[in-house]
Amino acid sequence: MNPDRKTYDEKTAEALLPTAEPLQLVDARGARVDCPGHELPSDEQLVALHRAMVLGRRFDTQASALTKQGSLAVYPSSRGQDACQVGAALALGPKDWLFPTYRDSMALVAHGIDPAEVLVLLRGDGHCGYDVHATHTGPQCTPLATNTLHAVGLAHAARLTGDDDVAVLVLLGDGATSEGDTHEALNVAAVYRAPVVFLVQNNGYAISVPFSQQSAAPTLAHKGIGYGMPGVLIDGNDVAVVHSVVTAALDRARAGGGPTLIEAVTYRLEAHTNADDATRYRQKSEVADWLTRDPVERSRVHLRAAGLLDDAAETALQAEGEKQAAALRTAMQDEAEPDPASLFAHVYDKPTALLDEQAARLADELAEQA
Amino acid sequence: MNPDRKTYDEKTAEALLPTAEPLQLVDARGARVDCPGHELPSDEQLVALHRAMVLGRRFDTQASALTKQGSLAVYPSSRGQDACQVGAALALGPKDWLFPTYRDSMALVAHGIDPAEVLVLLRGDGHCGYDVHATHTGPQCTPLATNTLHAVGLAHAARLTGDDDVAVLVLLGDGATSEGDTHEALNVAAVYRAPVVFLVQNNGYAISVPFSQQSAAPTLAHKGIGYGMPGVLIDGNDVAVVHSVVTAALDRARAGGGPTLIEAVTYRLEAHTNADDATRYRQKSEVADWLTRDPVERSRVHLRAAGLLDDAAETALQAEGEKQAAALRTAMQDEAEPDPASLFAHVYDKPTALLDEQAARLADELAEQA
Amino acid sequence: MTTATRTPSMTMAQALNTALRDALADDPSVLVFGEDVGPLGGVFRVTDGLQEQFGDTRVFDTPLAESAIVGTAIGMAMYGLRPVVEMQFDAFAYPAFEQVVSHLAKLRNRTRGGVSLPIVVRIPYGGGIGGVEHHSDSSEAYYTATPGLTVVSPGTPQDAYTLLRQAIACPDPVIFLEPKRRYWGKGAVDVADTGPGMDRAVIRREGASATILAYGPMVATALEAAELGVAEGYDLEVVDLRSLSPFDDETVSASVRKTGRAVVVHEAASFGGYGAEVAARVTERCFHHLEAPVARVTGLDVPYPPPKLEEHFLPNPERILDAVANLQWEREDRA
Amino acid sequence: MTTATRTPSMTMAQALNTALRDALADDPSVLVFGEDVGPLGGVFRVTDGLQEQFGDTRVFDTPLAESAIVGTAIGMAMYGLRPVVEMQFDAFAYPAFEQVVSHLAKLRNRTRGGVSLPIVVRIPYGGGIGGVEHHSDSSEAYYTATPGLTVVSPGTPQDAYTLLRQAIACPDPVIFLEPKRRYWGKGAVDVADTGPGMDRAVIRREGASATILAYGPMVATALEAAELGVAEGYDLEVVDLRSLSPFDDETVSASVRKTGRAVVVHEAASFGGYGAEVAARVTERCFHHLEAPVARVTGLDVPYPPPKLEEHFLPNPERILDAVANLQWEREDRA
Ligand SMILES: Cc1ncc(C[n+]2csc(CCOP(=O)(O)OP(=O)(O)O)c2C)c(N)n1
Ligand SMILES: Cc1ncc(C[n+]2csc(CCOP(=O)(O)OP(=O)(O)O)c2C)c(N)n1
Ligand SMILES: [Mg+2]
Ligand SMILES: [Mg+2]
Repeated sequence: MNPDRKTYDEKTAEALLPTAEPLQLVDARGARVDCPGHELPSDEQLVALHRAMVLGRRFDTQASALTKQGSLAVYPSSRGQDACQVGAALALGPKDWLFPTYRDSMALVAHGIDPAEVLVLLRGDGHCGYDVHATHTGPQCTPLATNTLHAVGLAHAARLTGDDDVAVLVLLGDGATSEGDTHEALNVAAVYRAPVVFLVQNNGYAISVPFSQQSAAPTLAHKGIGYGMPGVLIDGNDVAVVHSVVTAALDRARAGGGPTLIEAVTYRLEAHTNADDATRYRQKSEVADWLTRDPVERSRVHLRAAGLLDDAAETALQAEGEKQAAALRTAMQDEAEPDPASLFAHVYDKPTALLDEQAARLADELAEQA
Repeated sequence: MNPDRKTYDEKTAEALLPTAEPLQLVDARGARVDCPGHELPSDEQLVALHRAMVLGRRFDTQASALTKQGSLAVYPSSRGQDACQVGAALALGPKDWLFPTYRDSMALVAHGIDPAEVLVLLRGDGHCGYDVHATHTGPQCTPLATNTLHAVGLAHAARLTGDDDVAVLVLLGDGATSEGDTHEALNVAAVYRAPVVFLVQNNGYAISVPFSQQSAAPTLAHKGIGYGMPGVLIDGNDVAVVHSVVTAALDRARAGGGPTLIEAVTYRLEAHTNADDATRYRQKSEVADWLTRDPVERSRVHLRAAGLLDDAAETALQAEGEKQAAALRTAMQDEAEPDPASLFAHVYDKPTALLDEQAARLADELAEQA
Repeated sequence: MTTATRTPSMTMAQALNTALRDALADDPSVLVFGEDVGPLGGVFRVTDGLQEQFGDTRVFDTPLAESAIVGTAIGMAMYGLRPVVEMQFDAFAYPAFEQVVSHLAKLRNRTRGGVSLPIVVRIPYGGGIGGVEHHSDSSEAYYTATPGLTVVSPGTPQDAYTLLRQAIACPDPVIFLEPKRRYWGKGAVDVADTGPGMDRAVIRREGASATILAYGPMVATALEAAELGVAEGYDLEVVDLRSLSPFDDETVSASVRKTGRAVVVHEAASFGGYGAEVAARVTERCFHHLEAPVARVTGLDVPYPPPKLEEHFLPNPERILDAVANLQWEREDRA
Repeated sequence: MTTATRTPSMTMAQALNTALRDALADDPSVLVFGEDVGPLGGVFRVTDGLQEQFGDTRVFDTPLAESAIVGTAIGMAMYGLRPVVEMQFDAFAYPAFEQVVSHLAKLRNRTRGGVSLPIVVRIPYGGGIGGVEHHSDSSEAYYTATPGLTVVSPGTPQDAYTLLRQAIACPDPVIFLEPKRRYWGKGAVDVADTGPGMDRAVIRREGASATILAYGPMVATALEAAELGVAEGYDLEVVDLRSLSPFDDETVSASVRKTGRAVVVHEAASFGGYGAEVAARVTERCFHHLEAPVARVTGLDVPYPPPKLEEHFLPNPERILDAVANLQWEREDRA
């Protein structure tokens, strides 16, 4: 009736709505389930996904242990979200970019970033341990939801530049969806048809605040239609479906199909960080319940049943994990302190007179102390 | 599958979606149309709505004329949005609150605020000309979307206080829906089940930016489901449906049913403000097209056909409009300048020493100049 | 001061918690809300036990949206309530900046006194706790540069209690900056001690050589410097500003006129920092009493560094004493 | 300077438009976007005709979301583009504050130099145009207090051109503050004149009695005061700061040491305003050359008033000359 508004097709609009139940390819007992329109990753991919989860889990356990020993300033574990982290990271194409949060250490490791570099932020050595351009990975983002806009901007830039082999994946939590930036990012992405995929890991909590106090929506995936993009609801503990759906969304983005919002239903098995006391706000029984849906175990059962994993392979995998953990422990023993002069190095392209003054003063101070 | 997420009922969720076509009770030719679930306002209400539109339109024309003559600093006309402004304002109950924007002068006049007080902001005499508490009306809001949060807060406060006879109506434009604050307001309102109604007047433009560059959503009303609140799409040039739907939403809010998002499809017939040049970004033919859907004329035709309006009543109404316009012109001739001392009066509850100093200095300056 | 109300040893976090508890008990219009302030009791436990005691309509968790927290507080205050809201960390108050600057600070003025906003925005600020990036900003200059805001920061547990009660009672919006590194510092708290006005500075240590002007996290550091300074022959006066805006010119100017020398200390970067205002106004008022320009001892002019470098960033007693030593004691004319 | 490139009379808005046009023409990675910058050409017509000339992939309207404008610019710069974004008015940049402070200012530092953000954020600022509330804020102090940002403001059409070209070429993010009341002021613009560095102040008028320090909208006001001051017997030097951060101490200190007196002028409120930094650092560097404390002539410490009161709020030549007259010319010791 308004000649100026885009008339919309009801069918097309309805297609943007999520399914009633989260999509699954492998159920909690490790059994293959039917999921029309979504393909099970290849055997090779399934094995690779499993391997990355086992290594990711081992990395996460090691990082938690290092934190208890005082080696890290803080560590937000992603245990329980292994399938999201790994399924998403392994879906990235060679030119794609990833915009993670503080929670996504496992995804970064699965993405091929050196575990020690991943931990630079959390160890307190620097703000970002890896090379953003070389890894095509934004810094681990702490101000919630702000990374969504960076992702959209980069995706739009790629499109404007004519690089149709680039898509962008941004990770965020259920809590972050409440921030204004998430909304602005979703809206702008849809208007620009930017090649970006939003993967919300709904782990049930924003620190202590349960999802029921975060949103009254049927699901977060129901937000998609309000931006004119598909909203997809998936089982975030099924690495097969995470990988399959994220891959399809990235493909679609690269092909010019625009952005996708994916909500992966999962659970944070550990406290928010080592500094948090989760007993204040959730029942042990709830955690126990989710342990029965452990994503790594699910994948293991599925692969064993499918004949893609045997005792030897499992042993080898475990050994690989141990080796990696040992390497990480060694790396973390490096007591080298960051150079105080580095404080002034990258505030501006060239230090200002003011910074030169302060650098000289600090150098004098340190010389006196020495 | 997640025991901790609110399981949702598909049917209930679907009910949150808007209709495919904007709801109408009276079509563009003034004919009554069927609209299941929505009642035509009573004859008395229809006459009152029409009267308020005629007066509102006359007020708007007068304000535009005063601006041309230099009496107002700036005036954003709401011509064309008369049905939204009036239908919404007259839906308010005695204890309800209204949170308007700079665009909503007609709504304020219809709400019973003295036209001269409505224009204080735009004349440059003060920031807000009316008594917020006495009128239950927030100041005309310029920072887009920020008023949505005030509305939600006030609504929630009423609920916490146990005042179940209070609902809140907040007005915003299509452009404002892109701001983060709108999102945060919708989300928080739904989580708190705050008694608030969001009425988006989608007038096709945010200054020069057409709706197609503002959102890729099928309609803005499709955003409702993503927050867990009903999204209702209505014909914003049909005062009957605006009044009926807003009234129902406010009733629902007061009854504890939670918030509603309403998108009213309408059109801004004038430029953004007197300072804007709309020929830079839209065709005259588009405006001409919308003139055929004039909300005041539609109501007139409908009332005449229904026997609720005759020549005498029309003449009387016009005379009332002229009288009101003349009174406004007289009020605007008041050349009294605001008192410079008032600059310092309400920065804090009690002026600080710094402000006292500055006030004394200014008084000295003015005394010297006198 | 009665011994009955005196609790000899309370951390600053406990003092704040007690202030909130007492305010909630005394005035049914007081509300406490923010992220994780409910069952968790806040990430610093400042709201510990409050929801349990007062119920979840008076103390509640919000969705994760800071602009919404401040924006809804404004609407609630318009309805007659007195919200006390928490921003989880300094840098996470920035999403609320528009609501703070364009509404919270201005609404009384914009409505010619019609609407008052008795809202307290609590912000744990500053560094020194080994927090990763965005968890250690000293953001006071953004607020003190905004007319309409009242900005206070306690330096002791007693002031944490007293100032927070006064801030909650205040008819104007108050930005309440909590020095997070001092949350665990203990001190005597007398809940009956109403202290000087919320807008007054106090002299924490009397001295004759020079005046150290500090607030929030740096009060303890300044006092430490003063103690160390004794051995170096300085008798330093330490003024705790308490109220950053408005500024207590009377107390500060009197001290600086007495000593003739001043150092202002804060964790924030120097350029455009709050210390510039302090230096400028002290100089305006005490110019002919000053033996040397007012010195500034501040954080470095860089983004807050990672934990392992923060000791180099932050002011410390040694840097304060260095600045004191440079206050032209020989009166050579060297500019 | 060739006459070929000299356009005798251009408004500041036209000079900015020309700078954008030339930058777009010279460098394909430059993009211009924001609200209403496309077909409308911006509410001040600074982007007039640019979309027509360069197409809507290089010059485009965004949805109405300032945080998104800055946030996406950051992502675009990470991909190698050079966004020049417009905030429609000063107060409407506040929604982007978190992106500006936590990312724009810090990302180079946070990535140890790995990511540079050559982004220009254009902000029309200040008053004097009869704008209704939220359209006249002088918000510079928020940016100058943030390490990592470069903040400049032109006072003349020539500088509007030169500084904007330099800002676009700069590898660091630049907050580019456009004095909206001067958009229609005309002046000669030589597009080949590369001027001094973007970080340098310039002396707009030489004088011996006192130094007036101004920037952006107040440069013209200061020059007017200097002309009027002649009749009162003052020979005033006017320094146009141009770069608010970093600060050109060399030029400013040399001037103040020469004249022995200084007045800093800005539209923003005095308390915590940028003038405090100027006064503080000038005093630190020129203490023994100063005959009087550095004076500040500023907007009042109130929210920006409605149009009919703004003349009382804003600094004007008379207030500047009053401040000059109070610079203790008799050298009485009165503090
Ligand atoms: C803007 C902002 N506000 C507050 C915080 C403090 N904070 C850190 S993590 C967190 C909860 C985030 O929840 P969610 O988005 O669900 O992610 P999760 O931690 O569950 O992975 C909060 C409130 C922050 N980092 N940024
Ligand atoms: C936060 C903010 N950004 C930008 C502006 C400048 N501005 C004023 S009105 C307007 C367009 C608003 O469009 P819409 O919300 O559709 O309302 P309409 O004017 O059509 O009623 C813009 C961009 C503003 N007032 N506030
Ligand atoms: Mg979460
Ligand atoms: Mg509009």
